[in-house]
Amino acid sequence: MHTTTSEALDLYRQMLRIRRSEEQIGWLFSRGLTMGTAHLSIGQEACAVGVVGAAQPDDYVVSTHRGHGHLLAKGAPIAPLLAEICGRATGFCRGKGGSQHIAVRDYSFLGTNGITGGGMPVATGAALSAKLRRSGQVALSFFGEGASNAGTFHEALNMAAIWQLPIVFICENNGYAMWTAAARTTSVPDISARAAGYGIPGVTVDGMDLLAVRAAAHEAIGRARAGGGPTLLEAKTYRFCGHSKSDNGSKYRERDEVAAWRERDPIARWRADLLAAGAEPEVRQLEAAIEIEIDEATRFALDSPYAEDEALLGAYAETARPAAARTQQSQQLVEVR
Amino acid sequence: MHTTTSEALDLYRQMLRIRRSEEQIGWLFSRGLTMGTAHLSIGQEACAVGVVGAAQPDDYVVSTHRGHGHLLAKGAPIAPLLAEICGRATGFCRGKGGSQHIAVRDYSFLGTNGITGGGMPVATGAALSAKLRRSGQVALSFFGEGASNAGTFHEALNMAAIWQLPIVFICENNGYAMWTAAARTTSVPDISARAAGYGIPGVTVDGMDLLAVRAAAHEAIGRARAGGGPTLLEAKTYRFCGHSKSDNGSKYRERDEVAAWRERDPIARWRADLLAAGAEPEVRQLEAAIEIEIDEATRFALDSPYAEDEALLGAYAETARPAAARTQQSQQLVEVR
Amino acid sequence: MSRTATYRDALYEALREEMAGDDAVIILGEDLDNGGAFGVMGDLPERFGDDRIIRTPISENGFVGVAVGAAMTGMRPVAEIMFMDFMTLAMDQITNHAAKIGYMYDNQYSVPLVVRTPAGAGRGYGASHSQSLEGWLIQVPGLKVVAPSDPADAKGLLKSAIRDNNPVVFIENKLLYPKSGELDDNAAPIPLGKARIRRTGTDLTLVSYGRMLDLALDAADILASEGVECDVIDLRTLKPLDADTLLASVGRTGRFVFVEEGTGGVGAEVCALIAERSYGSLIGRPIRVAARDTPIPSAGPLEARVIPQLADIVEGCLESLRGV
Amino acid sequence: MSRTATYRDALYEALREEMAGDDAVIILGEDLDNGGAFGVMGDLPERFGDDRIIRTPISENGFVGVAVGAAMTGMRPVAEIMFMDFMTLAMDQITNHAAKIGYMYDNQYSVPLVVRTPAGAGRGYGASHSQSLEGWLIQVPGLKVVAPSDPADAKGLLKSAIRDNNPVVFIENKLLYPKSGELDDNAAPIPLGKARIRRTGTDLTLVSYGRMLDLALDAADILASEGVECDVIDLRTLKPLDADTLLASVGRTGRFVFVEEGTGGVGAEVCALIAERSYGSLIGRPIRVAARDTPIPSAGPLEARVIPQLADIVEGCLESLRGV
Ligand SMILES: Cc1ncc(C[n+]2csc(CCOP(=O)(O)OP(=O)(O)O)c2C)c(N)n1
Ligand SMILES: Cc1ncc(C[n+]2csc(CCOP(=O)(O)OP(=O)(O)O)c2C)c(N)n1
Ligand SMILES: [Mg+2]
Ligand SMILES: [Mg+2]
Repeated sequence: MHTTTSEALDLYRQMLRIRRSEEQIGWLFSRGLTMGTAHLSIGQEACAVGVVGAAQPDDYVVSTHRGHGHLLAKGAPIAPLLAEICGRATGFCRGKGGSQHIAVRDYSFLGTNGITGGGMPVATGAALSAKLRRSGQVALSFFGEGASNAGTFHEALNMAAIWQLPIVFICENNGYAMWTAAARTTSVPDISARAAGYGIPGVTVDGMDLLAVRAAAHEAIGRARAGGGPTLLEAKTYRFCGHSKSDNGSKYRERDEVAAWRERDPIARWRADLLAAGAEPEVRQLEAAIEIEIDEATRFALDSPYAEDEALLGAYAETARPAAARTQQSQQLVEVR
Repeated sequence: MHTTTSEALDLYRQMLRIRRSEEQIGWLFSRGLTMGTAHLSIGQEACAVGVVGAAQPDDYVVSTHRGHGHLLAKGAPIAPLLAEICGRATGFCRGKGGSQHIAVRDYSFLGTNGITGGGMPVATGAALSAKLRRSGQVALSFFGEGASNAGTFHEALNMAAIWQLPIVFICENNGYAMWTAAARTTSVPDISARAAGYGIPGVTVDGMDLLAVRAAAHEAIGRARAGGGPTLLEAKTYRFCGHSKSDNGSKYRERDEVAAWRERDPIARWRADLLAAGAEPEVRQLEAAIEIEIDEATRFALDSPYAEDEALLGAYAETARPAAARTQQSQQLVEVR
Repeated sequence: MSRTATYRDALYEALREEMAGDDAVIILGEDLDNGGAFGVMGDLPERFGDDRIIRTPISENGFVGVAVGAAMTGMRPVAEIMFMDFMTLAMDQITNHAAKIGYMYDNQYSVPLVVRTPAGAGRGYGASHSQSLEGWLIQVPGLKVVAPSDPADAKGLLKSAIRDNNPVVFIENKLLYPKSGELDDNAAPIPLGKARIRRTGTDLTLVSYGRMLDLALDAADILASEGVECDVIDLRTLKPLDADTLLASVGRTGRFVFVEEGTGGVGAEVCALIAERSYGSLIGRPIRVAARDTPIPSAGPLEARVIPQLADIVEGCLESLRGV
Repeated sequence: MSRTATYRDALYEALREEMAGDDAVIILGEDLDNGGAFGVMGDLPERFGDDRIIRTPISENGFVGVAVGAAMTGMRPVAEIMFMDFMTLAMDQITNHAAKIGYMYDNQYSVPLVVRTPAGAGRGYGASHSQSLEGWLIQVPGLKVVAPSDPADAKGLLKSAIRDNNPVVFIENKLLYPKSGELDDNAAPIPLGKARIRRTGTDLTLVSYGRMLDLALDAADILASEGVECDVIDLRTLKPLDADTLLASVGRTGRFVFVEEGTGGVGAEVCALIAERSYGSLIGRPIRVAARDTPIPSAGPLEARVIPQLADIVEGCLESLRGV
């Protein structure tokens, strides 16, 4: 797929925005300003931007514990994300969710998810709903290679296949689940090989290559929207950082391995290409803009209060579905019987 | 694989013994003499006899809700089976288990199982145990094609594959899960295709052909015992009866379909071959013997009392593991620290 | 007009009417044809077609999760788990997803999901097909739990459960399906969270729900012949509890007996509620009549000694009357 | 000889000693290297090797089922579920397999399995990583449930759990791992099913377990300065309950307060037990101090208003003393 310079700049902006936001989350964590832990996707940005960039704004995204990038790729603002991770009332979920439990309805973002593999059935349900409502939406279900060993993966892919749902299952295979190498717990080197068990297309792409990811996602999403059913899309990628903030990722990965992958940093390479294309001024300009957005977002988050007790209410959704809309029809039905 | 006449007679005896026992269970049910429901494997006998016949007596069998045949193929007596299904104190589990919860330790039979798919992880654990204990045992995990859509299937096969366990997963694909045709809920026509998702061999055989099943099982069991890891063995078969005693199997299956499969009845065909081979006297003799065993088993079951209250005790296993065996070792350990 | 119908048919009618009334209502479950496992589906598959009656694979956690995702995005799914025992497989999607999504995502999404499931013993199905696990569910914040005891409640409560915007686990009882009772075609849906006083008396408050409710009523009859008058309360909704009705009754009678088919978890919560909030009005020790703390055996005679029987309930009431 | 060690180290020692003492003891779980998720594994992987420290995929129901099969066939597995919240995925293997196999197969097989899991909130992990679900487990016939509150108990109870022939769910608390306390190298394993009286008083019986036990002791100190003397009981084993110790204490004090981190299920059972069996000796209403009935929020200030704090316990005790 070809890209114009302005498009290339925007893609760079999206990836960098994720990278810098997560670096900032790391900084906030190190200062003890965040709640709980946080799982960063530093190094994996091309997956989020490549896939989401090939989708429509109202396509659903169901994310994982490592989901900040997926949300930002959807176009969500950084400030309420940082605020949420810092537990503030101005966060996307008023601080009730935290990093692993963030949904943003305005962006059809059905949530980061603390249960590994838990999102795949939910995404399948969103796809079923889209199909039944003929809304034309596609569901994008992100997960890691570790999650591909969970029963939910199997159950979700089988259902999506038999119902030919508009969904793309995106496996971000970063080679590790926490500190366990994939080969140790995963019986196939390529997760895409599992597509054969469901009679659906399985594709593996270089997750460090933005355009390759985007092209594969474009095809899978197009097929899904056209009624062609699900695709299992695997992106081989790597997290430069540790699993979570309590891990720096060095104990179980060889220096050289990390270094070799860093060589392939999608952001650095993309930036170099832009500079080579003579876009340095625009690059510097957007980089400066991102720094400003991050500074403002940080100040916004840290200046925000924590939610009041009132936020604790609402374990139950208050209103029941209005009977009005339906009475007449069911009235008729009751009569005919 | 070739068989001598005496071996052929024995195989016939085993299949017929299962068939007649289950017909008797059906009769007992129709008389209201059984507890709960019962799932018969009439038509599928070649799977049980073919697979178990290729195994060693101490190889583990983990069965399903449709497991009477697997147990009898292990060589278990009919009387305590009927007694168990009739809820009597002389049953294999004193009437506490019932048809779907029968284990028989003397035959390394780890149990019929009321949870569809529930047995696969358990069988995988038995295989892990056999490997760790270097016992040379193989675990045989039976399940239906419907169970192959359960998360447990995926999790169990993946673990068996990464640990290269001595286990054979036997899918008795009878085309239906209760009254739902496999195509409706299962994304692949051949369950064996799912082996690709775990990097293990997947084989499909004609489940109505005793020798074909036995040959495939022989190879898979041999590989497992030799350290070659798991195999997914699919036997295409059919139940001539309904799913359970509350279903006669006619509402959702075409007459012709049932008739066509009945044409391929493994027992009738095997009997015809024996007669053609001039073994009619032996055939009649063993048939008579089976009738006697069934009559006696029935009388035994119905003459047996129900268990006394005392049977209700034992929700907890009484004894803890004797410390003796271990004290010295751990004593040393405590000292060295 | 009023007519008699079975518990099974009442459930069928509630599903049919709610599906007819709202295209967002869909049903997901295993083996929904031929009436489904217990005959509740009737002709719904023919009536509403494959887009709304969705046959699932044997994937309990998976299809409940599918129902959660559909509920978040505009549908009102009714998922059926064939036996409550299999709900053990779906507890992650029920507890960590359905029940939490509204609150933890700050109510940006609601999960208008009903999970129907048959519970209870009495048919000799054995340990894996006879449990009553509602004691777990009432401990899950965000869930509602309903368990009707007769056809009218079955229909009225299921309609309300489907219209509710919260995840509701709707517990049916295998032995109640053939039970018949009065149905009023013009009856309004029955609000969740309201218990029902089935009989009034001044001596003792006898509380139950589901199948055990009829046994409680029988026990009350027997006790009446002994001159003991019971308030008999049908909880109907196990979560949230109708504390007012319970406390008011115990306030009048001073004696409390709870009957359930499970191993005692629901009774424990109600008993604790009453002990905490109406302690002063108790004049005798509260009594729980529940299943023995063992798996449920298959053999009828054994099963009958594990699951509460009428005699156990009468004995429990007499015990309560003997006082401290 | 006696020395100080952390709760984490005490657990590590129990595992190391039991593994050294019996080759049948193996450990299964996710990410057991680098100390495991909470540092309990230490050098066990290097010490005992891959045959006995088995790294599992992210397959909670699957690997618990594997542990069940191994336990039936001669091994004594210790399975680790990284956060108790994920036990929701394994409830089928725990409830329908591990807990029932002994009884329903008429004790031909036993299931000497321990499932270890960290529970509890207080770290801002949010709704899916902070739950205390033991209220479910005590309702499962055939299971034993243990929850130690300090290093000595952690070691002694884990050793007994591993030697027990029944499935035992062993509940650790995330915030207790760094807690240190006295360990006696010659201490015998601590029998399951025995509560421990941590402080004696005549005015009130304060019962808790796990992390809340320390808060209960702090509350007792505060109350003592007010002239109120509490019996403080650490349940240690949640199933089977040590009814004798509980009833004896309430028999002496007449007042009962239960503190737990979960939403109240364990307290409900204990409260019901006491109301049923020691009703006569109660002189004030029993009180449960438990979590709010909502999912657990991530933000610290919110989390602290959902999970019981010291002040809530003191208040609960004062409430109990105010009497009826
Ligand atoms: C059901 C469940 N089991 C275990 C965990 C703990 N856990 C959190 S992330 C993770 C690893 C996930 O690996 P993968 O799916 O490859 O995603 P990655 O972290 O590599 O992005 C684990 C085991 C969890 N959150 N949920
Ligand atoms: C977890 C679970 N879900 C559903 C059921 C109900 N059920 C019993 S047997 C069965 C069909 C199983 O089909 P299959 O695996 O093909 O085995 P078959 O009955 O054809 O031998 C179902 C759905 C169950 N027992 N357990
Ligand atoms: Mg990974
Ligand atoms: Mg089948």
